Amino acid sequence: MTPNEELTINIEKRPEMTVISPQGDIDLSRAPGFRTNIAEVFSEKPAKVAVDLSGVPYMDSSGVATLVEGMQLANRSGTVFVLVALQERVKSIFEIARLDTVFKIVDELTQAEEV
Amino acid sequence: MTPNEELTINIEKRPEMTVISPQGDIDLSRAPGFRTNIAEVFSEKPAKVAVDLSGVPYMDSSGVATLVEGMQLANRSGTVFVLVALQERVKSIFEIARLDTVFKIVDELTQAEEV
Amino acid sequence: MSEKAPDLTLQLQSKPKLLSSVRSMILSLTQRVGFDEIECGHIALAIDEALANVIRHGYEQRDDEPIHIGVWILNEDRPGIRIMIEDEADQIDPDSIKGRDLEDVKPGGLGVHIMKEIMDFCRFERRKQEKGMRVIMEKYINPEHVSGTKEPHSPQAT
Amino acid sequence: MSEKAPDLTLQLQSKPKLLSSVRSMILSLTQRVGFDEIECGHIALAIDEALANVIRHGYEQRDDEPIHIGVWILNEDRPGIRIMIEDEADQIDPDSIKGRDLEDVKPGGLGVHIMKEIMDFCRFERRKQEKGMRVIMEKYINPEHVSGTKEPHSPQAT
Ligand SMILES: Nc1ncnc2c1ncn2[C@@H]1O[C@H](COP(=O)(O)OP(=O)(O)O)[C@@H](O)[C@H]1O
Ligand SMILES: Nc1ncnc2c1ncn2[C@@H]1O[C@H](COP(=O)(O)OP(=O)(O)O)[C@@H](O)[C@H]1O
Repeated sequence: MTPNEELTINIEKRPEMTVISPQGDIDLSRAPGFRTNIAEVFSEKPAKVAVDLSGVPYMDSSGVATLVEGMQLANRSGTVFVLVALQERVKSIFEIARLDTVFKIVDELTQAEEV
Repeated sequence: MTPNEELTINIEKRPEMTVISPQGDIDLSRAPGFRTNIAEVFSEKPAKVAVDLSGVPYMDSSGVATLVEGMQLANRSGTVFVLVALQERVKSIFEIARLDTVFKIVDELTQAEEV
Repeated sequence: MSEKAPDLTLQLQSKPKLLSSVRSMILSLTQRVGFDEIECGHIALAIDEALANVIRHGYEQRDDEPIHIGVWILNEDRPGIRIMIEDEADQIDPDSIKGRDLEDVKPGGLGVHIMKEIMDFCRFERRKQEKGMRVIMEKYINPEHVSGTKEPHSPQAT
Repeated sequence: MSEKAPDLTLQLQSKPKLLSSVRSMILSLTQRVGFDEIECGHIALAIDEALANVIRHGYEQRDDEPIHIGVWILNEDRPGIRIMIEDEADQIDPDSIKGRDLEDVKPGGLGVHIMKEIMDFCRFERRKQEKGMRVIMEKYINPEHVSGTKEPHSPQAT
């Protein structure tokens, strides 16, 4: 397909946690790919998963739904699940959906280590 | 009218030159206002006029036409006319129009003092 | 009931990859209309949610169905923007389209809530044809002017 | 001669302040289609020039006339984008619409030159109706595939 059709997602397996870093808007066209990636990461039952959203300027409810699913997978497998570095616009949809207090959200990746 | 309808243009009269600093896209809807401002500046017959384009992310041929008019006014009144700090996209339209060598173009305002 | 033609209309096929272009257009338009940065982002989000719902629910993910968007810049007594989104999907009871209780944390079920929270007016209805649903949304630049009833700015389109 | 419907169509009134929204939409769409940043900006510029000419020349600055835009994402043998812009202005000889000699530095007279320089294909024609002109432009992702004749990717719309 064309270069921008799919979301670019970097997955880095560190000793202390797995860091998922999507790059680009997460909307209806890209949430399915993001979902597959999250599911793959959880299939390895990591102790901690951080989603670094610093490279995501926009997210709609399909992206949020994917992260809620991730949180549910995390609860089931006892994985710590942290969202990192939300841009203002993305933070705003979590607030509208009243999910800003449901997720563990930190400003920087280093803080995710302490959660 | 609404806040973004018109181009924001700062005009600063320094001892050595008048600096015109438009902020925002210059297209068909905003070129007329820009034209009025340029004409006003030239009506005072300054020795040097610099147009600081660092705050202009986009310009179409109506903006370019306004600057060509400015250059003609400058030639008539013996004013030095310099364009400063063109963003890549704006530089590109000057190249397509083969005007990049016709205008005096410098990267920074301090360089405009030496022209 | 008839009214002024939209300032801008857009027809697109029900392809998820086209949504980013609509968002960009709405962002730019709302900026020009005079909404602040945050409101522009919110309005684009509300439109995106409405379009995503048409694709997912109305058209059950079929990607070659038509979506019609009309945009009015509201100038008179209540400056702002009106957006109408119409589909040609099967008609359902408009009252069945509603946001869920947010207390219950689960994936999905946020779109309609987001639309109603962001916009000053949001109404779903059946189109006057045999097929198709419609949602009309309005957002005003000075929402303090809005009366409690959240009635639309002018008569709806037909 | 008929062909595939556009992926996206847009109608707008001939108001200069709507041009920034069209540029934003085209920028976003061309990014998704796979053009690089510079090409996306160039394509948006070419469309903006075409629309500005319709408003200035076709409609002589009247700001309540219709402009129709059709966009096709070209996928097959020649990936890229096709954009068709139609107006309902008086018809003129398409050959009279041409860029001027750039050697002669003067204000104006750049729009058509910019359109032809940026796009791989650019043709003005009379619409098949009584009124209205049309311009069809195409830009391909790998312009090295383009033959020297600059023929359009597929038969024109009618
Ligand atoms: N355009 C639409 N056409 C038909 N049904 C819709 C439409 N939009 C929303 N709905 C219905 O309203 C419900 C709530 O929508 P929403 O809040 O967006 O959550 P979700 O789409 O995740 O279920 C949907 O589950 C669906 O039944
Ligand atoms: N959409 C149009 N309708 C009618 N005439 C046009 C149109 N576009 C361009 N033209 C004609 O082509 C000429 C060249 O256009 P252009 O290169 O954009 O320069 P300018 O608009 O500054 O004259 C115009 O002067 C006009 O006569």
